[in-house]
Amino acid sequence: MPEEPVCILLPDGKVRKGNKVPDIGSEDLLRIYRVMLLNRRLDERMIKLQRQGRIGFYVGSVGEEASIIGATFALEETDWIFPCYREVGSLLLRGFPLFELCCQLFGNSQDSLQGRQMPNHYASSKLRFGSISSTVGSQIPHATGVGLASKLRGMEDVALTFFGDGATSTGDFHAAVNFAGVYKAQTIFMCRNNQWAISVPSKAQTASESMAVKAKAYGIDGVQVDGNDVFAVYEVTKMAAEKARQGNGPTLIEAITYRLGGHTTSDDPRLYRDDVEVERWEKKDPLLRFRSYLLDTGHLNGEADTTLEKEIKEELKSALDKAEKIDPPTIDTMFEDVLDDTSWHLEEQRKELGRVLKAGNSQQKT
Amino acid sequence: MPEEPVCILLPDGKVRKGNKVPDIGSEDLLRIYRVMLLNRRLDERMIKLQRQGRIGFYVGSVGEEASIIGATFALEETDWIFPCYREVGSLLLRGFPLFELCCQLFGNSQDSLQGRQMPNHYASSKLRFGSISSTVGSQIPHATGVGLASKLRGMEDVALTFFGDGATSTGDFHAAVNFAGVYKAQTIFMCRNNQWAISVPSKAQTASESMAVKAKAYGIDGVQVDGNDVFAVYEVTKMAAEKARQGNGPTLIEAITYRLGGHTTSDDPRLYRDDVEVERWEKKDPLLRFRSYLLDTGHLNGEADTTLEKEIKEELKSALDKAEKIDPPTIDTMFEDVLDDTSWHLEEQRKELGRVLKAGNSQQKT
Amino acid sequence: MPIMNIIQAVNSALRVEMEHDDSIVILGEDVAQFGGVFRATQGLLEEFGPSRVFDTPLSENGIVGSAIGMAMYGMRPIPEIQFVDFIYPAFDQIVNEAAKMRYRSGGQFTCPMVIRTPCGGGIKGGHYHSQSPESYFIHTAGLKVVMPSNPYDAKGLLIASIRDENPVIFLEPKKIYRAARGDVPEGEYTIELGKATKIREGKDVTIVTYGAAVHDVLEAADEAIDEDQIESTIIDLRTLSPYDIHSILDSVMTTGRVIIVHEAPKTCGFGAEISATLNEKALLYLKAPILRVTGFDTPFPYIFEQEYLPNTTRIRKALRDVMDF
Amino acid sequence: MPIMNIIQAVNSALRVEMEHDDSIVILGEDVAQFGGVFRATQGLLEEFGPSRVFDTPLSENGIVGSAIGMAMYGMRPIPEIQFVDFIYPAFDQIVNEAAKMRYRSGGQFTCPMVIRTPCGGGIKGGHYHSQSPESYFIHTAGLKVVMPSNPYDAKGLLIASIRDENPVIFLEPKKIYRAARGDVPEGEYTIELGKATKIREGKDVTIVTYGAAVHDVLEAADEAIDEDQIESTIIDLRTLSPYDIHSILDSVMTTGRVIIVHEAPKTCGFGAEISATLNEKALLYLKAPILRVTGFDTPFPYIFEQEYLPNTTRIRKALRDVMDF
Ligand SMILES: Cc1ncc(C[n+]2csc(CCOP(=O)(O)OP(=O)(O)O)c2C)c(N)n1
Ligand SMILES: Cc1ncc(C[n+]2csc(CCOP(=O)(O)OP(=O)(O)O)c2C)c(N)n1
Ligand SMILES: [Mg+2]
Ligand SMILES: [Mg+2]
Repeated sequence: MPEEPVCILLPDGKVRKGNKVPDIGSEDLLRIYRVMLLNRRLDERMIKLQRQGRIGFYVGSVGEEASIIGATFALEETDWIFPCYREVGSLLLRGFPLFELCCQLFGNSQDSLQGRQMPNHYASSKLRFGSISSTVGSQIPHATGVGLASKLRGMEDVALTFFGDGATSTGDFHAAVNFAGVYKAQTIFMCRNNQWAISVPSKAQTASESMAVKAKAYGIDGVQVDGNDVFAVYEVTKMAAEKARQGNGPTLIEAITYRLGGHTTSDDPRLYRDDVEVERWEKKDPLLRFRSYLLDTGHLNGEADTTLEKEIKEELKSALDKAEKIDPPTIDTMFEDVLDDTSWHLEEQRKELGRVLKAGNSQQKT
Repeated sequence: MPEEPVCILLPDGKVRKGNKVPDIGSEDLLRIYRVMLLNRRLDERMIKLQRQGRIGFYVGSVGEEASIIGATFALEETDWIFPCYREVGSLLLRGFPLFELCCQLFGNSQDSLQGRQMPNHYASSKLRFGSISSTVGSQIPHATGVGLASKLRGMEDVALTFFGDGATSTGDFHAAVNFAGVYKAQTIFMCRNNQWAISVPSKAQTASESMAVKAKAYGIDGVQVDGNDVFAVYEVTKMAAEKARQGNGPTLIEAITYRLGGHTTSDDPRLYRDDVEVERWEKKDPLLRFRSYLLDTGHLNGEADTTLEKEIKEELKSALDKAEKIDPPTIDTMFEDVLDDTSWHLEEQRKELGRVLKAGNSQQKT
Repeated sequence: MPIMNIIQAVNSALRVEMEHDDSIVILGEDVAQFGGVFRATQGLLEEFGPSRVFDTPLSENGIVGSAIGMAMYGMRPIPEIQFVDFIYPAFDQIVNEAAKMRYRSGGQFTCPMVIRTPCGGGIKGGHYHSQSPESYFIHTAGLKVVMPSNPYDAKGLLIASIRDENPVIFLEPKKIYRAARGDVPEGEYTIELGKATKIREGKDVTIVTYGAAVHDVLEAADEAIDEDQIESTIIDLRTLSPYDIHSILDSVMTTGRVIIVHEAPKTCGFGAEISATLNEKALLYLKAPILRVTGFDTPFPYIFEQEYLPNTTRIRKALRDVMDF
Repeated sequence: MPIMNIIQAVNSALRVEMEHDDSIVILGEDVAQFGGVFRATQGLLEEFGPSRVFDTPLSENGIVGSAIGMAMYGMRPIPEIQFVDFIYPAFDQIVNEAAKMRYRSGGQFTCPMVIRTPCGGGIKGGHYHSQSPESYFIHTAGLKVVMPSNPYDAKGLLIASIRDENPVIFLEPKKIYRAARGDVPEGEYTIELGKATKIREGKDVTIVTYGAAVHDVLEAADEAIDEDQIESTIIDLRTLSPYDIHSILDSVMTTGRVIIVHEAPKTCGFGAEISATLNEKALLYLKAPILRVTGFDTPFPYIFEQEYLPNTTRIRKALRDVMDF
């Protein structure tokens, strides 16, 4: 494992001495930038919306866009992603429609989850983006399972799972990485070390030198990367994906980044951390860093950037306005998909509730 | 971590070049030997007894006596031990009466556990020997808790927990060692790597180079030791205990040893492993190794050894004969100790069963 | 007497007990510096220091497992599980270790500890911030299970739980964490575990309930008096295991009609046990079937939370049904 | 037709399904080379090779968690948990992940898999090789729970479970693994999940039971005919969730007397649910209280296993009690 975390773009957007940028065409560079920007603006907008009480809850990823989008870009579209709850950027890069995304946040009848889950708990089988559970770490073994199944079936599919620094303490992390090591599963373990698990700093999460070093406990490769450098994240993930695809086993990647915002809209980070630390990390903002690079290298100019901002603003507005008008799901959907077929007791319960709702409004004051 | 596992006594009982034996007085050397021999004979006898159907089940530790007894001898009598299910040697060294031990195996009214648990699931608060659960790995966090509590209260007590190679895959191992690393708990994690988890070889348990290297994942020291060398196990454990006592944190010790017998009396190892391997390890037998050393160095002579064998044989016989005659516990004990006080429902159930038993025999044919 | 909400009452209970018993330690995710995501342990780090109140890594089995060891060593740990929905990684440590420790060691080892954890719906928490899994723990021999419905009980029951010699699962209904307010003494007092409280006396129906549902039951019962001329006796169980069968029986023998109200899913929920026990002990007194008004047998839904919960409309319908039977 | 015991029937079911469905994989501790500690997977490694049958590290959450991923990928994993007593480290993966996957993803992801695991007492296994935790899983929406009582059902139910689109907890009563023998077809056949079977018809009492207890019930019922002149209808539920309420109701409406027999502890056990549901649906048909003959509310004891289990003496006493009421 290299002493220094892999880094290509310096905080000011200049290329680090002795490094070369991955060869990604201009179109793709702009696509990545667009999604990073969209991710940022989406988060800002939704956090406002939550404050206005128009959505119930929101989880942002401000400051972590590079680790999420860079890693996703390094995969094939057919590779599987098992997200934690902060990786909306992966969905956006894979083309998940903003409108559908807003429908999930409102939990309306066009939400493919039928309003069953909290905001941000997306799922998309079409995009091979796993179903989000709030339970920290629980998705990690699923990625091992897919990476193993793919191998057993002689397929080239790779599974990448995102999780935080806190998740490394879970029994699911331990089991998942250990199994992957034993079976050489086609899996990538992407730890977004954003330095905090709600109020617990990563130094208090474990006494290990790093998260990457934990790979040794499972006999697999571990690597640290500057998580705010989209190029470095891309390169490291790309290598890990190729290695996995060739049957050479899993990799644990530690992307060193920072949660610039609150844990969720329910959190107030000023209660447990110092603004100075936040400001230090704001200087390493992955979005600004990438923008400077694109501007310096002429892939982007100020004008184009402004237009982009305008476009995104409008896209967001129209998606939101459209989604907000949509009716909630029908109450019967509450009783569907528990099992593939409904059984007598659920049928009874559905009818019972139906009678009650007919009898009068079921709104309950608290 | 040294490349080579720590070793002082070679398989032939000679002292390894450049090493010196720990200074342990002759009396203690013989005490250790006596307990190792007793452990061996006890296992042999009980496995016979189980075949004869006189006890229901038995777990032996043949081949692993040095790792168990050497580690226990390195502790203070006031230190805590959290055993797996193979560490009867610790109990014997701490003076647990053979008679009580046999009572546990029979589950009779003199068993301090009131016949509630399977054979070998001993517990002794007096000897600070934890209560054995069959659930692999579940005792490991308890040792972290005691090592942490001792530290928080400013005490010098150390907790040592024994577990197998298979247990390193559990979420309880992961959590326990990680917590201990974070808090610098006064805890020693003693992994008896006996090469097998029932039929699963330790190489299939994890892809890590060793069990000791897993310490890196928790930022603590890890060390490998020849688990069939009672001196090496003693030295390594002693150092770990002193380090812990001084508040310098936990240690993960991997004692490399071998399960010469079946997993339990329910197991038939010939179904999954090769006699050649077993014979190779029989040459490293910890008991024979230590005996040769004692004979070579004059701490023991053939005659004394024969007397010892005779004594042990008789002790075993009389403890067994006495224990086997003792009545089972009264049926009411089944309803005690669920909570500190009995509640109405247990009281009702106790009475209900009482009535049934009066009404007639409750033996159920199957 | 100061007015407190349940959070404040819990905080007060922890403080008064920690003051006179230095074997008590509080551990969990975000409980120290942050004072808990619901602020229940706020100020305790400052008052008692980092060796009494500390954050843990993100591992519920580690939290409960190390707490068991601490309890065996003679301390009184009070682990917090941030939401009961996340207690399952610790399920083995709770049901196979803590619950069986006293029994399996013949009473040589015990683990007195209180696992505090917020439970129930009402905060739009979806699948994983709304669950009511009490039945899993009631079915497990060797545990006590407690759920208060108001600040006074919360403090008295928590102090009693801390002083209890058994592992206690202390479920805090987060929906009413702040909504339920009332007079709470500053100092120490206990409410005996295993004793229910009758919070209304009425001749027609016995309503057995606990936790946040108590408030909906009260509201429904009040409406039912005026609008349906149904008078209910309301029993707040407070302790779910072992529970107070006698209070229930006494009332059922006079009313002969029973409804049981809880948020947890119906099938194999605690209501089933109460109904089955009443069937065994009081069948001839029953004038109507025992009805259960509970959560449905689905995962806890986000959007339809209000419809899912046993709300006043459903409770009143059940009251009418047992009367009209 | 060959005679098989339950182990052989399970093995046969796995073999016939694996032959025609190559998406099936078997994983667990000691299932491959060793063929399982009860030999249920014996010979499958040899027949289907290491990519279809493989051993895992010692981690139940790893076993179930990776099986979930495999199922999402389109395979049909059949994880074995060596003893159900050790399933709790996987409890979160089962109740929060597998059980909720279909619902929470709006049906986009499913995890069809069968978690096979030996359960129940009778082999002198003490606390940790004897448990009957079915109630935990019956209380959890999104799972099916199955427990056969004989080799024919074991094979037919297991094949049906493997072909089912939902996660199934398949509980194998180890006490009768070898003791229960009978004719079992070589080839494939299924027994529909959710359907009980009436194995005796009698006018006086309805006995609802499942698993190993079925055999004790049969024996007790036979004795009761001659010695107590009590004729029982015996219903073997076979599927515990969702269970066959209709078969139970039909019988109860004719007999009016019910006893429920299971090994699991009484409080919040499955017997409570059945009793409560009968109370709701058939109160006026009941001529006597519904009695539960179950394990006691203690950890499973070693020495007093026979007294703990719902044995024939206890069953016969319950039969007399419901008749004499
Ligand atoms: C098993 C479990 N325990 C506790 C929680 C409550 N919780 C939600 S997020 C979180 C912190 C997660 O931190 P980390 O893994 O670093 O991810 P991040 O939020 O920083 O991206 C906690 C404790 C949970 N969701 N699941
Ligand atoms: C959690 C759990 N899973 C499975 C088992 C069944 N089992 C009992 S011992 C054992 C192997 C343990 O191997 P190891 O940890 O190496 O200890 P050893 O027996 O070799 O001393 C297994 C799988 C168990 N007891 N607990
Ligand atoms: Mg984090
Ligand atoms: Mg081993």
